[in-house]
Amino acid sequence: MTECVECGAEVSLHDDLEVGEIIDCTTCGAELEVVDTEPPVLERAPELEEDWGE
Amino acid sequence: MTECVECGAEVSLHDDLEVGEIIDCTTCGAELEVVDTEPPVLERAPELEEDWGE
Amino acid sequence: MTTVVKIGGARAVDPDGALADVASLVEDGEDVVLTHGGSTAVDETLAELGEEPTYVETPGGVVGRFTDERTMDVFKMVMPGKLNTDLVESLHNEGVDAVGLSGTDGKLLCGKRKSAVRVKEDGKKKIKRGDHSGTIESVNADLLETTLAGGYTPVVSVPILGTEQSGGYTAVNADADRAAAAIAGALEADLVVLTDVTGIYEDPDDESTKIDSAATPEEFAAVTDAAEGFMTKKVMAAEEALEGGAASVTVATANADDPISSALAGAGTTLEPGVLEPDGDEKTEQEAAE
Amino acid sequence: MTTVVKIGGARAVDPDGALADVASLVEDGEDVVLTHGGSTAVDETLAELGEEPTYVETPGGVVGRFTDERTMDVFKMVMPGKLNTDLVESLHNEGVDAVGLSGTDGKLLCGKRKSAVRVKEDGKKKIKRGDHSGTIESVNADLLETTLAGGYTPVVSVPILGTEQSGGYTAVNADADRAAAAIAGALEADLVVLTDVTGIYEDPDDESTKIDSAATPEEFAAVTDAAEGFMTKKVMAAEEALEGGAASVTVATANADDPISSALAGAGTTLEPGVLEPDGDEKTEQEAAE
Repeated sequence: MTECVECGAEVSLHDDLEVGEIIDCTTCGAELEVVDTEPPVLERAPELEEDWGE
Repeated sequence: MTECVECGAEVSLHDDLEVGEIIDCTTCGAELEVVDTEPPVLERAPELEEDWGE
Repeated sequence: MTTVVKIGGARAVDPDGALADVASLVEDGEDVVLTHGGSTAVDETLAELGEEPTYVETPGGVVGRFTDERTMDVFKMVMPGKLNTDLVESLHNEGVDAVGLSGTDGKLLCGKRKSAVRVKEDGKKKIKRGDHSGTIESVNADLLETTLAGGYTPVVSVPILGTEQSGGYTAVNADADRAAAAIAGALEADLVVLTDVTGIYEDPDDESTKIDSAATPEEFAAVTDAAEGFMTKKVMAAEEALEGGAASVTVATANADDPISSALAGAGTTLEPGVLEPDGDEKTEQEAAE
Repeated sequence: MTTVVKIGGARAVDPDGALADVASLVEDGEDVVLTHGGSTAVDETLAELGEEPTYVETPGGVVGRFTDERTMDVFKMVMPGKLNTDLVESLHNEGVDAVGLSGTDGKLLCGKRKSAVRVKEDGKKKIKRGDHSGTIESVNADLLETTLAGGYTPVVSVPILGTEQSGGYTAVNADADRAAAAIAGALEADLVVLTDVTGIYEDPDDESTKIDSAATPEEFAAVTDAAEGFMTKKVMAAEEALEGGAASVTVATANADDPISSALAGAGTTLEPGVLEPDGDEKTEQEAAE
């Protein structure tokens, strides 16, 4: 368990959490990025425009 | 055996002749390049300036 | 008038016909700028190095290359290195005084670096960091014009100069079609995109359904509907070119005698600036006129 | 006055100090042209590709690289590709608007290709064909001057554009020190050759025997006697630069705070045009004056 950085609600975390994973806050719907796993640290996931090169 | 392309004299050739090898004509001293081995074909070896890159 | 030509790229496109055509165009006093792709060659070199290219899938289902640092190194070796130098050499052998440039040179092509991308990996939504790609936001037209004025023919390769949030610069990967589009817009040039099909077909599998041209938003809708797979990207790039100020965009085959001159004379599919939706004020004028 | 700077190359030479120095020189209004080598990087990339560099020995005992077609491809990938693009990127991060060019671009560096070389192999004298190297015979000073006038800083890499006997062109390998020398001559510039020693030492193992400068043929004789191994090539290149019209040549260390400015201010070993043997008519004037 950890708290949503946007609305503070509880966010449940599954066991095989990975850095870079995006977790949705089921309360406010914000997308949170796992920036660390021991202990789990979540941050607001950045908006990313898709952009492909060659 | 083959003939020197410069002076026509006989030039003796050893068995393990290789393409690219330089043979000296013992009569006129010309440097001859082996351009083929079956049959052996000799040509005047070009003058080459040394030039090294990176 | 200047002509920007996009050759090569992922598809095996034989440049020989195109290079001889560039020579005759330049001889007739035409200003020509060449651009080239090369993602297939990047994959081949990665394989020769015993490495695998990394491709990722976005949540929206688009598959694209993830350009990590190592891939970026190979990218610099293949595109501005081997392919660009070979193209410059071949052009000299056609009597064209070519000058090879990459987007990093003189900030020819600049834009924000995208170092993170959203991907779907083993069913999970993720953010993958360390990507080296970017969108082209500016073109140094002055550098191209100075080079052309000197009697040279620029041959432009990606990468572009990516701007970091921290303010620094990093060479990053960018789409070669969109690079050609950005250049054509900046020079207000005719853009010819050479590929291995003769144009955009209404039915992608039936060459006889080739669309000759589009000059209105309605005609352009038929083009965008028809474009599939790799052609979608080219149509998107064409639109960006026209929005940027290009005089026209033609998609045509490279495998013809004078592929560029023929494209300029109507072969292939030509898109005119008229395809663009008139923005606000133009719209009201147009509606008033109807 | 223009300064031509040769950095990098076979020896691990840390460019960071040099690049910051280039930035301050350019900011003070100095015209700077950078050139770089990279044969170590070529060998490293060949190894990564699981391939061996080919070195041959000439009848005279000189050992040099044999640049076959494959090596030439790797050469294009490493020098105008990776190293040049990285250097341009680093210079932008120092606020210098760098433009990368290779000798093939706009025929910047041209010369006869040498496709055959005499070698000694397992005791036999042989002619080995398929070499891609050449001597620099012309420099397109106009292209460099136009680029400098545009406010850019050229960063020049070999290969050069080799002319074939058949009249065609092929990109070929050439010595980076001699490329720098040819450019410095053509621009009548000061040439600074940065390396990993502080200058030319009378006793190569004793830094305290560094020769500060040479301005007469006699003083130059001491320099040529002292130069050994890789320094011999640099002294030969220095002589070529001065013969071509360079204003001065300084060999100095790259591993200093402002390595270029220090070299221009007298650090390292500086060679003046006076070291050249006066040719025919000048000689008689000089003898008459004595």
